[in-house]
Amino acid sequence: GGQSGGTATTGTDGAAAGGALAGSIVTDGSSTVGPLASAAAELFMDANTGVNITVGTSGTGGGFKKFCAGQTAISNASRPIKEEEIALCKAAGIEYQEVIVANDALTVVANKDNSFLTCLTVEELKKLWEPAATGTVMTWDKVKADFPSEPIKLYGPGTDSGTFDYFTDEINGEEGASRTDYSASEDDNVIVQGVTGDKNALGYFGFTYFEENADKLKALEIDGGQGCVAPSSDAARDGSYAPLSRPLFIYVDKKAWTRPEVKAFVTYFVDNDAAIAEAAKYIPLSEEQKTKAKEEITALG
Amino acid sequence: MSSSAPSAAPPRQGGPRPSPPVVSLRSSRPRYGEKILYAGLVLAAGVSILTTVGIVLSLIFPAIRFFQEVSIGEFLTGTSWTPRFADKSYGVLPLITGTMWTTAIALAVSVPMGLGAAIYLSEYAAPRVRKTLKPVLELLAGVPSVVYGLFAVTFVGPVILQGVFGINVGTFSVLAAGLVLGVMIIPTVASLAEDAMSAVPRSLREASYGLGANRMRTVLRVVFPAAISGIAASIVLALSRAVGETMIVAMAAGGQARMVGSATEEGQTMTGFIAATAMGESVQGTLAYNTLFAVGLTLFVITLLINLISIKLVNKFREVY
Amino acid sequence: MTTSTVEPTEQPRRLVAAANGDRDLTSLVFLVLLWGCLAFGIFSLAVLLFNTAMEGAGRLDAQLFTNYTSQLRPESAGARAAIFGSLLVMLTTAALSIPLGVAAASYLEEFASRENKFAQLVELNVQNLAAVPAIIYGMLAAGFAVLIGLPRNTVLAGAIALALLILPVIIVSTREALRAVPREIRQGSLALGASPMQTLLRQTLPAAIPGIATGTILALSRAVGEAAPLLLLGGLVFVRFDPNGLLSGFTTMPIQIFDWAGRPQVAFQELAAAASIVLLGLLLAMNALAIIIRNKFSSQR
Amino acid sequence: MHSGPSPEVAGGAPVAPISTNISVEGSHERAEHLVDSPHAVMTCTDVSVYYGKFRAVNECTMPIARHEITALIGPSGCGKSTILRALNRMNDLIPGTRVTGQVAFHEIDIYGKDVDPIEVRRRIGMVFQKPNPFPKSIYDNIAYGPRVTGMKVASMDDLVEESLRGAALWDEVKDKLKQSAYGLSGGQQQRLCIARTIAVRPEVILMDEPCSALDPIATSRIEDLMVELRKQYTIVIVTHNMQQAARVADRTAFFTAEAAEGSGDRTGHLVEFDKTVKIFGNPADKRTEDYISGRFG
Amino acid sequence: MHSGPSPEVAGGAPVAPISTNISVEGSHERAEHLVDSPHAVMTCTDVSVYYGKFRAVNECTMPIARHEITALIGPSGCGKSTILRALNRMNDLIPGTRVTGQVAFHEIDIYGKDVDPIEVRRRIGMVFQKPNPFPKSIYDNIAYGPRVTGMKVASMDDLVEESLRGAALWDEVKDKLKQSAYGLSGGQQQRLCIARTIAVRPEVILMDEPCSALDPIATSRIEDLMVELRKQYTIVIVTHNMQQAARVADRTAFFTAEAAEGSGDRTGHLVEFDKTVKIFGNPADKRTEDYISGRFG
Ligand SMILES: Nc1ncnc2c1ncn2[C@@H]1O[C@H](COP(=O)(O)OP(=O)(O)OP(=O)(O)O)[C@@H](O)[C@H]1O
Ligand SMILES: Nc1ncnc2c1ncn2[C@@H]1O[C@H](COP(=O)(O)OP(=O)(O)OP(=O)(O)O)[C@@H](O)[C@H]1O
Ligand SMILES: [Mg+2]
Ligand SMILES: [Mg+2]
Repeated sequence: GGQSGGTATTGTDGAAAGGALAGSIVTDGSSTVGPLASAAAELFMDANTGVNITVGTSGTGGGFKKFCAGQTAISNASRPIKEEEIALCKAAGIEYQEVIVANDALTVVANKDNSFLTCLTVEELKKLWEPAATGTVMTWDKVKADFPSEPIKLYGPGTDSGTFDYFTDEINGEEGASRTDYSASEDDNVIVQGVTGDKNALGYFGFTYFEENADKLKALEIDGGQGCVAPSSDAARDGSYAPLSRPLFIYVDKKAWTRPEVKAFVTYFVDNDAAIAEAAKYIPLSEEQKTKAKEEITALG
Repeated sequence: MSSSAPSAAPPRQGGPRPSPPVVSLRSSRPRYGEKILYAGLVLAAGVSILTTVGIVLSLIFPAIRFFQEVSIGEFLTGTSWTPRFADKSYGVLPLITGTMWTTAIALAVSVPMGLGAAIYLSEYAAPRVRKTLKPVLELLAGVPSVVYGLFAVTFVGPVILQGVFGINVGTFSVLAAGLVLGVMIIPTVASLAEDAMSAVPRSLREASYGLGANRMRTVLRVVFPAAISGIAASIVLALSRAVGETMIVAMAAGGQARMVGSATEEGQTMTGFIAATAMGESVQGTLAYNTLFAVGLTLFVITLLINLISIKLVNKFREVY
Repeated sequence: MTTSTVEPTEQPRRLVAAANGDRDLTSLVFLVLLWGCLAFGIFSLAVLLFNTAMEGAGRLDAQLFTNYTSQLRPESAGARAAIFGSLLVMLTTAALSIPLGVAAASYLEEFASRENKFAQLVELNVQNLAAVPAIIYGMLAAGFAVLIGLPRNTVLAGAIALALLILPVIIVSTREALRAVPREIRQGSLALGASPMQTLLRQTLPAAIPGIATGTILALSRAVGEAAPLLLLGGLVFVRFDPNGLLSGFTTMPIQIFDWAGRPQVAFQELAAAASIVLLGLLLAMNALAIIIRNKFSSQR
Repeated sequence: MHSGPSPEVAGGAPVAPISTNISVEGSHERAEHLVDSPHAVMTCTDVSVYYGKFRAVNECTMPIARHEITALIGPSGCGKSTILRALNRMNDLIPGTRVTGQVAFHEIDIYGKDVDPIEVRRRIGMVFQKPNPFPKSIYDNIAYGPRVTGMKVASMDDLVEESLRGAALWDEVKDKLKQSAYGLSGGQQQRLCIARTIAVRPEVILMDEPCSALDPIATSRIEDLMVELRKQYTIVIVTHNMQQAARVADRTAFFTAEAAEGSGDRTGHLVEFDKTVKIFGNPADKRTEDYISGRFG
Repeated sequence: MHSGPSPEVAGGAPVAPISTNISVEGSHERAEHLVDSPHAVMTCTDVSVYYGKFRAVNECTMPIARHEITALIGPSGCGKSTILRALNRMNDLIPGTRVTGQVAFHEIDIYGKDVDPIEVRRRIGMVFQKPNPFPKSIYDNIAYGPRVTGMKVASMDDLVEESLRGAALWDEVKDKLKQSAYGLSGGQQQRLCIARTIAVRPEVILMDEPCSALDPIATSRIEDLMVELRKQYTIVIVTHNMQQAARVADRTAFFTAEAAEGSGDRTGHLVEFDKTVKIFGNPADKRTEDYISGRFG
């Protein structure tokens, strides 16, 4: 392939320093991590004009498939690698290292004009979203007795998204366990529109989307057992916004790591994590997470 | 009149002479270049066979793995499609009903509109009008389906259907997707049908006019039947495009597989499902991921069947030349 | 000789149409319906263009063409990589599909007899492939790329998918165009001692060029606007460099638009609309070129 | 009617060139009855026809007499087909064609404002130079005209048979009426087209070299038929075959085309119009005489 | 050469029917010199032609004599065009056509194994019934043949002029050689096609009713040309015009088609082949006599 082996020039070893680096880095994977990786790539390329970084969003699964076939240097993932994928990489002789890069907080949103929804417990969310709710929990009073008897209108991400997997796992206790009678969309903007347009609507998606549309929507507080907590950077980082916050990762091919531009990019990503996350409206790493990330880089050699 | 002397040895004139009596009628030139070219043509024709074989192979192996776990009966008759939910079921009918609705609506728009436009352009419009309008219409086919998808979600659904006609559709509906899909394939019908009608010789039209037929009858009874194979081909192409179109339905029809009962409902189509899954989080090689190939194979077989039926139809309708 | 059952028409005093004119009610209704059909298509196009233009006008600036996409600065981001990517992919697709399609059509129409089993098989395949959905070609190209070890998200892989996709369209329209060339022309050429190949190259194909051009340009414009097969080849890609070869990574206009349209920031929505206008402009230019070619050749008749 | 081969030929002795032997066989008998100013079904007055800027025919004035056969003769490219097509507005179908002057049908200008060209073509039928059957069955080719013009027909089968008999085609096709007309030979196809036109019973029938693809036997049948048809219809025929004109036509119009000054374009015009016996026997114009005697070119 | 209008016609008195007046004008002078067993450039031996299952022509045997004009005559559908096309393998192009028997060209079977049909057609040219110019300029129409056959030509311009003159078209088109051939009238187009065939100088020229779209003047020029061309070429012509056959042909083949028992299909066959003076003067077969005297049908 033209890009994975295309290191024509030798760059200075070490961190992002000047424009002497050249080559191209192919990354692919989760569409949740995509914008963050893109932001990192963009900032990095601003400083290193000789390096071309592409960011694909084939999904975490699709990303690993290519990663384990040796076609990408870095795979973006919104979940840790799974057994099947580990086996795949192993079979192909691809060695890799997981690096934590940011946090995401799933945000449950309601219409701005909704008066009764401010905080939901995990149990209430489960009542609302569990498979058994399909066709039975159709009005809000079924979720909580003092809610009005208004019809429920639900929006959620497509079943093939990492957000869906994560939400169902955390709320309903099993990945993919969800009621089926809601409007699903791959396009989170549609969820924004749907919830904006209906007073009794509720939806969930990544924190970034909420940040961009904070003026149109109301983010609900979640009670994970320690009282109602609103989604925020701090709450996500310190773990108090539980259970709906999760870490995001990149996976680095150890062979690619020997290329100076890859080494420089990954190092840059972790070193400037706060700036990158802020620019991309993600939740940056906490201190412990940052230490962990640095250790992971060291493990790469 | 000129009558020459009986010609035992005709007088020769200037200029190139006729060939001398032949000894052989073999090629005077080897024409190797032509033989190579010919081989090239045959190879090019063979590419289509290779393509079909390639498609079948790339779909069938993962699909077989899928059907080792899910029975074909369940797949074809099940009315619930939840491969990514915890409570998994693999009935493809919801995807098929979604596809049927968007396709039917699209054809209901594009076939009459496309044929009407084709007839107008080929039989009524002055040459200059045709020269202007035909490319304009063809532009409709060139508008990227992504743009149509945006248009369906942000304009046709909320503004036209809800706003103007007061139809109670949600953000997604097979109606909005189908309508826009129909608009997109109007030129597919119109352009090919127009070409087919324009190819009908003028002498046939003149014969009809000469018998006192008016334009409408000439069009409907001479030109249209004479062009029927091209017209049928245009409709088939439109049908297969409607069934196979991905972006519009992925963006506008909905992301949730369900049995679609009416035009105002949302529903996922087969193509919409494939696109979503291909970009999704499923681990490759798993059952959930192989649904992609099972649905792809189904889609392939369905379009194949449509096509076989249409070939039959064309043969039946075509008036023998 | 003839004793007619039908007497010749009465002495006409009037030549104004009775029930059979072009101006009788049925004919007029028919004509109005035809107008309506044409107007519907054109009106839809106008609405679509207007709607897109209204949304995208604000970003239809030079930066759209000169800048790369940006995760961090949507206000000044551009579609440069996508424009170059679309052009390169289109050229590659044309270079693959036009010679193949015209050659295959020529073989079927001019050389293969009806009894030829191979030709029958080819014909059946072409008919069926014309009906195969675009997205399946994406699955095919993905499989093919894996087979030959070609990274999937390369210009070449994308062009192969699109070329195979439009090949049947080109074959079918080329055959129609060849068939429309009068038999007398072939006979005239052959009777002068031209070989069938010379007849094809010097008479039949040139005479069919307007038809071939029409079909080919329709097919290519379809390829340029197509996103689905490319999505299967590598998803959305964040690309900030010009594609520099057949093995280069790339993105195209439709994919870029699809990506932007799904972003939360309003600036990206606007960008998507503006890029749509550019894409439409590209198609307009292609169509204009086609018309010029067609007119040039048809005036030689 | 016909004698055997001429003894002159049999002897192989030189005979006079064919062009001097034109006999006005059929017409001469009628010639005495032909009035000098007949009742004109149609009249052309100063008719010029343009293709775009090119004037193909210039200011032609002639009557088409009722129940007669009028022949248009002249060299290739002189505009015979053009003027013929102007008589039933078939020219309308060629974009850029323009007709000036007046073509009257029963004293109504067929290019007048209220006139429906369809009605014109229904009443003034046409047979073309190249056979142009529809891609339909033989039966449907014949039935097409009556059907589309809403003709009231007692029995379509009878009408089809009658029309085919009229065109001397019945015996050859009676067993394959349902087969495609495209399976017929060129000559058969042309006769089918004639039958098709006869079937709608127009008042005037225009024929553009209707026999140029027919063999002599079929030609002579068609000629007989024309003579028969003139009892009920008025016929205008374009022909290259002067013998044919002489045999069947009551009146003959001779056209020629001369290059206009300066340009290479040749504009056709009417040289002489008269009774056939006069044209072939005693033409008034030198060019006519030259043409029919074969001296002209 | 031509006398004025015949006094008989001028007087309007009845004259003998045209069909008895066939003069073998050109041929009679040559007739005496025609040998009985000429050098045959081509020979058909038991040639039958099938369209699929339908046998259009049955077992035809005849020679085509060198430097002579051979005419094929007969009623419509008798297979004249079919046999003509079999002479240079133009039939190859109609799917399902099959030829049995032997067509020899200089004693080589043109349907033989090693024979290249392209070479056959290069040496045996063809002019068709319907004019079929290429959608190119007049000049390029003529130059096409020499170019594709790789003919060595000193000056293409001269060849074009010479060929156009030969087809009596030069004066009409010399100022518009670069214009499209489609702008010509039907007659002009056909003459262009003849010029085009002449340009490649084949050994044999097959003509399928080449004059059926030409006016008498152009026809007579072409006839003159044919007579001129036979000095160098061998010509086979299909014609409906018996006068034409009589005027130009050295030998004439008369075909007819009779319905086979049981089926409605008519199979054409050769009735009589002889010197033209013999065929028109003293035919051996009753059917020939009936046909040329117009009694046959
Ligand atoms: N559609 C057309 N557009 C332009 N010019 C034309 C058209 N049809 C005919 N002409 C020209 O008009 C002139 C008269 O043509 P027309 O066909 O009427 O002649 P004609 O007497 O019927 O000849 P022919 O005997 O060859 O059929 C010719 O010079 C011809 O080139
Ligand atoms: N391509 C074909 N397929 C099937 N039958 C054909 C084909 N061409 C001709 N025929 C048939 O073969 C027979 C001979 O046709 P052909 O054209 O040779 O006759 P012809 O003598 O040239 O007639 P004409 O004088 O009308 O041109 C006719 O019955 C005709 O219907
Ligand atoms: Mg004419
Ligand atoms: Mg013939």
